[in-house]
Amino acid sequence: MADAVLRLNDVRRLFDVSAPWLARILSGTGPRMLKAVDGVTFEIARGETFALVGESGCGKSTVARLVVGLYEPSSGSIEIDGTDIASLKTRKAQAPVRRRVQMVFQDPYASLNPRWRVKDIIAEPIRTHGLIRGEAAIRARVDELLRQVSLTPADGDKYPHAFSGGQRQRISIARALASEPEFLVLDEPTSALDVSVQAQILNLMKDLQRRLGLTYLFISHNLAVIYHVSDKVGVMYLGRLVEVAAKADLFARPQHPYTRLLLDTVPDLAMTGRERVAVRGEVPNPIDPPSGCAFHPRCPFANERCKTERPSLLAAGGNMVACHAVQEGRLPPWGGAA
Amino acid sequence: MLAFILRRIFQAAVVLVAVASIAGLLFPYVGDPIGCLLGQDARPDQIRELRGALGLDRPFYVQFWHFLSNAVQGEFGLSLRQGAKVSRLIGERLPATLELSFVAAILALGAGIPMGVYAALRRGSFLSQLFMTLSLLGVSLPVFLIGILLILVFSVTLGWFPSFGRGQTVDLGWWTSGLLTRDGWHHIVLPALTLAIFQLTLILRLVRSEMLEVLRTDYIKFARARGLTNRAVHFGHALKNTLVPVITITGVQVGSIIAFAVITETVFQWPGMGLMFIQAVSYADIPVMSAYLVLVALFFVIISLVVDLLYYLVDPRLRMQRGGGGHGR
Amino acid sequence: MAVDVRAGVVRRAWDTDLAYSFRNSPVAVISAIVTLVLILGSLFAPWVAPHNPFDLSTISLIDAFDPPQWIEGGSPDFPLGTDEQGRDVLSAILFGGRISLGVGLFSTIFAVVLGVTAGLIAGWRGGVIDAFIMRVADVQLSFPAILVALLIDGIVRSTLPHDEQDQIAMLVLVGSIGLSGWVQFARLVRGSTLVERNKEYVQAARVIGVHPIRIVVTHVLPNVLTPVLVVATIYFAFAIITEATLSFLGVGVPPTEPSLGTLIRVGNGYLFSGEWWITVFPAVTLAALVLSVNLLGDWVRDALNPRLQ
Amino acid sequence: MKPLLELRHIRIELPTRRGTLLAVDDVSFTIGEGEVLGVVGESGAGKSITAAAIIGLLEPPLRLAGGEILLDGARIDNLPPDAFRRIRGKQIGAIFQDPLTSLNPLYTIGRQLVETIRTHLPLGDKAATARAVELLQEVGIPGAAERFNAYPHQFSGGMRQRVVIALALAANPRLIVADEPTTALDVSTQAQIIALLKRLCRDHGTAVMLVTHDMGVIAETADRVAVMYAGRVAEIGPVRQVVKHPQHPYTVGLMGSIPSIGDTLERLPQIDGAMPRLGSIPPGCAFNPRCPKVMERCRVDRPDLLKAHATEAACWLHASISPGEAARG
Repeated sequence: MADAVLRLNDVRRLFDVSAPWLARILSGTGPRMLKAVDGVTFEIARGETFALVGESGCGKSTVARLVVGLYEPSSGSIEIDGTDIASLKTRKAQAPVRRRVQMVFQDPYASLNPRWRVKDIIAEPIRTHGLIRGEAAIRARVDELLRQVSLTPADGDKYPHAFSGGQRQRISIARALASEPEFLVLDEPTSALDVSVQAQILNLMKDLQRRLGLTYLFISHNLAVIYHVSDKVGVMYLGRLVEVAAKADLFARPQHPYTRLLLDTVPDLAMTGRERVAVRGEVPNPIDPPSGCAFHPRCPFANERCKTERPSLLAAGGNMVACHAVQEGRLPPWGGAA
Repeated sequence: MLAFILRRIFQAAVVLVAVASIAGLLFPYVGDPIGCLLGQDARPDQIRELRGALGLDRPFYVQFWHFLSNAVQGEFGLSLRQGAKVSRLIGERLPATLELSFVAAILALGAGIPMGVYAALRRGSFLSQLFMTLSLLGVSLPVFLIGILLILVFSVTLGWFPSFGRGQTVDLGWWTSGLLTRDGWHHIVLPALTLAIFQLTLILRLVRSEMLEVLRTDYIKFARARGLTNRAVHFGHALKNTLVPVITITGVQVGSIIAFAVITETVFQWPGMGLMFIQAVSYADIPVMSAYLVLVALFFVIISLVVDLLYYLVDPRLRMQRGGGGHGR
Repeated sequence: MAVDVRAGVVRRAWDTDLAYSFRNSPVAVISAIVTLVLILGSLFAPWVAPHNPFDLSTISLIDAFDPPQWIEGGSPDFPLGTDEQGRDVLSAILFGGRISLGVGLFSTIFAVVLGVTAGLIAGWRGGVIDAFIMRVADVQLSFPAILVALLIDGIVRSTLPHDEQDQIAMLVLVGSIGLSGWVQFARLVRGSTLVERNKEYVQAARVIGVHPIRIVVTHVLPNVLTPVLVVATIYFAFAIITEATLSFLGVGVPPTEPSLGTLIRVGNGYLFSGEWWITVFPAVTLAALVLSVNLLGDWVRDALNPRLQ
Repeated sequence: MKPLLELRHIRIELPTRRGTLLAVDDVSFTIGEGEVLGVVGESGAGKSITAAAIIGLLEPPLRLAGGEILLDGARIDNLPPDAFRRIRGKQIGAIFQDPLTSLNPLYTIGRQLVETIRTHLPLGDKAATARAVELLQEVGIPGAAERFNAYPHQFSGGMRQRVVIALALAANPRLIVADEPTTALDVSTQAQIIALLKRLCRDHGTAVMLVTHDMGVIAETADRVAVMYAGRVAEIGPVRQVVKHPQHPYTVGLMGSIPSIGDTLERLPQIDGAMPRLGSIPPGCAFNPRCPKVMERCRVDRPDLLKAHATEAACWLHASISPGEAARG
């Protein structure tokens, strides 16, 4: 894949969650680091939609924030269009690259400044980067963006509180598009919306992608949504990628036991009466994840090796999987969920 | 637990040192007590002599070190105005202020907390609206004005209570108490009331708003959904959760009683430390001022330590999280 | 055309939830009227007051200790009576109100500017700067504001020669009351800044590449100001009380320019001899002013509280 | 057979300064003994408010302005507060959305359980404790006896929701009103909690009103489902029929817009627009501006629930199917 818009190489991001120093000294514990993202590598080709799926605390939102520069990686590198972001030292030098990567957030209520008019919200990237000069020209561009997301130019004069959740998410998308990006990070863009509105937003995203040739990093915990939008899927568990595969392969032949577990929890709307494997346990505290493979306490196939040795992401049956059981060939074939 | 307490004690020590340093650093630069002591037309040699006697001619850092090392031993030198040892002056005045503050604090807490709880639970009832109106009046009246009004009504017009002084006291050797005589109680009523009213209204309003906040929470709603009696919901669940924030802020309020005692003591000519401080301020009596400041800081630090410990006893989340390797969530 | 636009603005302002809740709260309306009357009366004191209490040529000791006009011995010249120097109490109150309101207003502005700036910096930057600002605030908070004001006032007072003291007494008062009050604004703003900083609209601005200072000023600041407004109203009342208290203790404004607090202090000496009006009328004015400002503050807080709407 | 719970023409008002809004408008349905009724709808459809009305915990200024709620054929909505309280927890249990905030953080889960049990059942402390431990075991808390004295913050989200379920079941109620019981949980935990709820209610013969916006949860759990839109029931019927053969155009659109694994659609079928806000519900059928099959009548007349194949739908399209019903509208 020559034309990767985004490439992450062994990216790690730690957060210091230590107790105050005096308490540490008295209880004899060292500093504690939360490994929110623990060595993640993937790349996204131009025009494709890469989806990250996982439960809360798995680090998928941290990956999103690393990509758009809200966090700095603790180690590893992030390349956008072949440029290592860390090699650009100043804000000014980074600005042209950063402009091309924009983000749509989860909460349509918190992601728009309640005290700004919609036209000013959408125009902010244009003004910040000086993309267009002259108020009339900017307004014309704002109107065009509003139409692009199926709102009307008259909506530009209102404040965010006049809009429903779905409409606000359209405004968010218009703002993201205003800086003429080629890459959008979508962090659970529909999980706060009702299903009928979710369908509208998902359709809008697909239309925009086709029309503008955008590349997406799509983050969600909803496998059905991911199935609908993505080309390629990465499954995360406790800061690590456990499986990466093309959509068709992942849903038809999931390899990692955690991927299978997730697929098993998707509610059965077709009401086939399918018996499912009982899911065990909950996601552990990411501050001290289990040793070896972090999934081993919940995994029906775990053995001694899984408890001590951490599996790495290797090719298996067309997918990339981090699982000893898969590599040793001791996993039964997938019975199929949907 | 231990770490928590140690950290608080450490912080308290930092506060004390900071206050002592500010007091010690500022006062050598402040004012000229000599002028106050000798008057405008003193001769230069008189001034020089007095400076030497008071140690004011030595370099600043020597004075500061002297001040700090003495302060640690509770010694603040001689009062520039009265020529007596500051520690002795304070020893004489401390009981008066503490007794006044204590009675006022009991009044404020004893009435303020129940009134606040009532106002929250019976929102909209006549009595709770009366409480709220009165409390707004209490917050709006400056302490000295409350004192003056009480004097006007109960001393001047009705003649029920005396308007100044401490009355008859009993000397216990290290402590002179006004609380052991009828006359003493007679004298403390108005000043204690004055001091308590402002604090009482603050506590009332605080307890009410915190309680209303708690009554809106999910666990109160869930407690109702479980069919618990109003009594259990209000006094079992809501009140204890209200205590957590109330303790913290009440601690600060009770502490500020000491400060407001300055005003009350001035209005009622109560022979306490506050009156002494005001007099010291107008004469730039540095040793007395610094001693008072350090002492007030000490009271505050003690009160906030007690508050932290109470907080700790009430809230299991604090008790567990520190100490061992308990998991947050 | 211009009139139309303005009428539209007025109509829209009249139609807001805030205006509605104001119209429907008699307490708010009455306290607003009382506050406004007192402010206007003080502002235009030289024109409104029957006498100029500072013009020594018009004051005569013969008029001293006149009771209010409705009491025997009172004169319609002095509706609320006169003080020990023969000054008209009503005029003294109006002129004194100017001082009280002025000190209250400017010290509130000072405290708000200082506190909001410190709170924004602490909340936005976090880390060592935050820890430092908040520890300073903690130490100061362990002293009640009135003691801090007393202290600052006392220090400045004793470092300056007597003749300069009176000239800058007002400045010192504003400074000391403002300095003793910045902490609560700083804590409030820091708390809201920490919340707003993590909200997605701020993150969105960062992703867009907006300069951090610009984000703080255009995004965070407008969204943390609502609670500041509420506290500032209540602090304004508190500042008036503090000024009055300091003046009452004799460390406030100089007696040549008496504020309400000074008037009460002077009158307090004549309470026992029966000349109650010298102290009671300034006291009632002070109480009415502070009470109505507090009531307004209470109303603003309730009206702006989204949960109660 | 008499239904366990019956709602007749429930009307819930929200007074505002711009007039009184109708949050719930003429809602009627029944829940049979041991039946699981799913109530599904988008946010603001009125489903949670209906649930709150059933347990008598509508939050003011919301108020029940009309209609009747019957439990076992006897009206409960007009009971005095204390009598209603006795029903909550004893006859009708409740589960709320967020397990993190549903439990009082200052008390152990054991204490909260025993308190609930003793409020409703004539048991002594010992017996209540034994029952509490039993309940904890039943909801799948490992080491129930040891965890009895633990505080809520020591449990994970899923475990806390299990405790909440134990609390709801403490007095063996005949109906449980569960308001979005899994929304705040991780997907892998959601499945466990739904399975647990299903199993317990089957074992105890408890009926459930399951309020959620997640059609998948309903499809797996409910016997019947009511679809709410803008404060009214749009369609109600057996879950299989509603999911597979929806009759109301809104339900059709809703089912179509849910993405599912394995479909080959490039675009999802979407309903344009959004559910109207309370203040701007259009006349006639509330869905008419968004409805692909809108007729002239829909803009004027409001349809009641009409027989529509195997379900009932509030839609004029079905007026022809049962002319007798339509004549009333």
